[in-house]
Amino acid sequence: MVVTVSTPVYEGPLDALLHLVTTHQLELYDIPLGDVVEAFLADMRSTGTVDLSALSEFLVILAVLVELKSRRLLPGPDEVETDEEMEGWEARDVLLARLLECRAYGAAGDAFAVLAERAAASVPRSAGIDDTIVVDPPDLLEGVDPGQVTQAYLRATAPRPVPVVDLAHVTVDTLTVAEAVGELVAVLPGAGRVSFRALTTHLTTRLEVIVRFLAVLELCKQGRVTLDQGSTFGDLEIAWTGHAGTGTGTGTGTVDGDVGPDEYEG
Amino acid sequence: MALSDHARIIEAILTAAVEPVSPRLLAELLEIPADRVAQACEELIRSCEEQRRGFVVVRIAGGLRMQTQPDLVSYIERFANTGVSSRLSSAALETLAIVAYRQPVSRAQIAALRGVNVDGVVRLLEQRGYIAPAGRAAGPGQPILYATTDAFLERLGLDSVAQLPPVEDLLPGPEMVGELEDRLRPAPGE
Amino acid sequence: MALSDHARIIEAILTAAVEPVSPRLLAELLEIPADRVAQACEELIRSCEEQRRGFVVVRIAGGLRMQTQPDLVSYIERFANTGVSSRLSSAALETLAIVAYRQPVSRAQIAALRGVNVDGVVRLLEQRGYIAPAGRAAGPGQPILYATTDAFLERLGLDSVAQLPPVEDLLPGPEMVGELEDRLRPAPGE
Repeated sequence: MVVTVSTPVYEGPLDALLHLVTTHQLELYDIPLGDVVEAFLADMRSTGTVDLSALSEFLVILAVLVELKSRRLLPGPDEVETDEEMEGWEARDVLLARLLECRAYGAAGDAFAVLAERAAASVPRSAGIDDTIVVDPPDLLEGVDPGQVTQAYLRATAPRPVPVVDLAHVTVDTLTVAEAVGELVAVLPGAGRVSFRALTTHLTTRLEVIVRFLAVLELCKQGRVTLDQGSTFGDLEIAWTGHAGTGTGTGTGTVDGDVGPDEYEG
Repeated sequence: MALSDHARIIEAILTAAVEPVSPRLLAELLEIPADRVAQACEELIRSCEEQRRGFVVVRIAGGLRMQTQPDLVSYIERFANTGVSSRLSSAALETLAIVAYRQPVSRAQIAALRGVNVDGVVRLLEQRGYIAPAGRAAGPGQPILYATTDAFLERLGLDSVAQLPPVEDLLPGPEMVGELEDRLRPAPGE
Repeated sequence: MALSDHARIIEAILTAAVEPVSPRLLAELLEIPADRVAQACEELIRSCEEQRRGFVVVRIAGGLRMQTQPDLVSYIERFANTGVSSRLSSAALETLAIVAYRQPVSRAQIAALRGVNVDGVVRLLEQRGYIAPAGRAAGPGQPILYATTDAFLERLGLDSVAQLPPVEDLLPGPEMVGELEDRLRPAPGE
């Protein structure tokens, strides 16, 4: 879906709006961003559906527009300390570069879809060699062992992926904070006062430790444990208070995708 | 001279076909009467001759088939014998594995498992002597069932297919595979 | 105009082939040098176009293949009773794009670019045969590096990855990047 907007000075795809503004063909000053939002919401209401990818695209583009416009409207950065300011901009540069790169790969993905569709319009010849022709078969199975046949069978019979809603943006780690909370609720009441370090010595990956830490914070929020840290970087002491909290169901969030185990691969 | 619309559609169908295609089916697909089909086929056959194509269109087993020019048979033999490739493609190996583990099995069943048309690959495997027909299934259409051959066992250094590594524990339960198969099995009439 | 001897032999071989045939194998079978093969292939491709054949000869995954005319796809679909091959999700396509343009590339590198965990998508693409491990990176953990496969090229109808749309065309224009950058950076005198 293409996000389109309609305002007194501009009508068309939002994408193109961003392009026009950044190439000075349109003065951002003249565009009431409120109207853009209104138009988008009206458009969404009229179609009656929520397209998540369109929505996120809209958010990204609008965020850039707001950013650009606020820079046009606000006075210069004289009062801000330069160092601090530059730091912010460097981070922004990285973000910008990443945004541009993502868009390029997104565009590549679209191009691939078009290519694949075009290629699918042709069926390759597959009849093979005429039966009348004598084939003195070279051993096609040379170097193939029974194990490879088994692997091929498993590959062939693996459940075929069914087209589903794209959940790639959701981390599907098996280890959730909720599970860690459950684990701690089972361990802590009998443990008295324990240090976080002691609780996590048996864990091997950073991710597992992080999940336990989030679980401890969750329990603290629920008032079921108290936390105490003697000094900076000191050991975190955890004590079970036993107060019934709001239940373990609140901590069902998974760990954020940015700390997926893959990050530690290399 | 360029082909007429009907002749080129027939040529396209024959390019995609693995078995001879009956004129009746062609008439149905093109939505034209039988005599127009015959006419278009004539045109196609003549055009292949006149332009000295590398293939011929022949009437065989009540249908039409595209096959290589008989006078070029020596090249095709060399091609076949040097091997399309010296190893089986992964598609061919997967098909062979399905036959090995589920024999006797029909083409439709293999296609259901692999999710793609397997006619060409089955033909290749049969031609190379790794699989062979082993009876027909009961039920509509009585499709040919395939099994692996002694040559297959020999090449893998096995005494019998029972010696293939077991797969049961690695698989999603047989019910699931069966169910998938049933769901994908073409309705009677295929 | 009738086909030359070399062109018709190549056409015959492609009629019998089930996979793209490399020009090198053609040169070997015909016992002619590579440039004569290229010439004969050109002639064959042109002749199919000029005579509006029902098939086309294309260069794909490093070889030549005979396949049905794309504009006759509706007839082929009716004939083969096939649906459109299952579509890839946009997440899968984007990941595939990253592998295609940055190969060889590790999962962690893909994940860093996409900003999400890509294990599932990478597994799916590997299972479908569009990408495959192509060595390991130096450095800690020695992660597996992935590259695209011939199956990927065939699925996209490409001869080689060099035919992919150039990255420059996909990136927002340099003026735009520059502008956006200037705008976001605090100007000295602003």
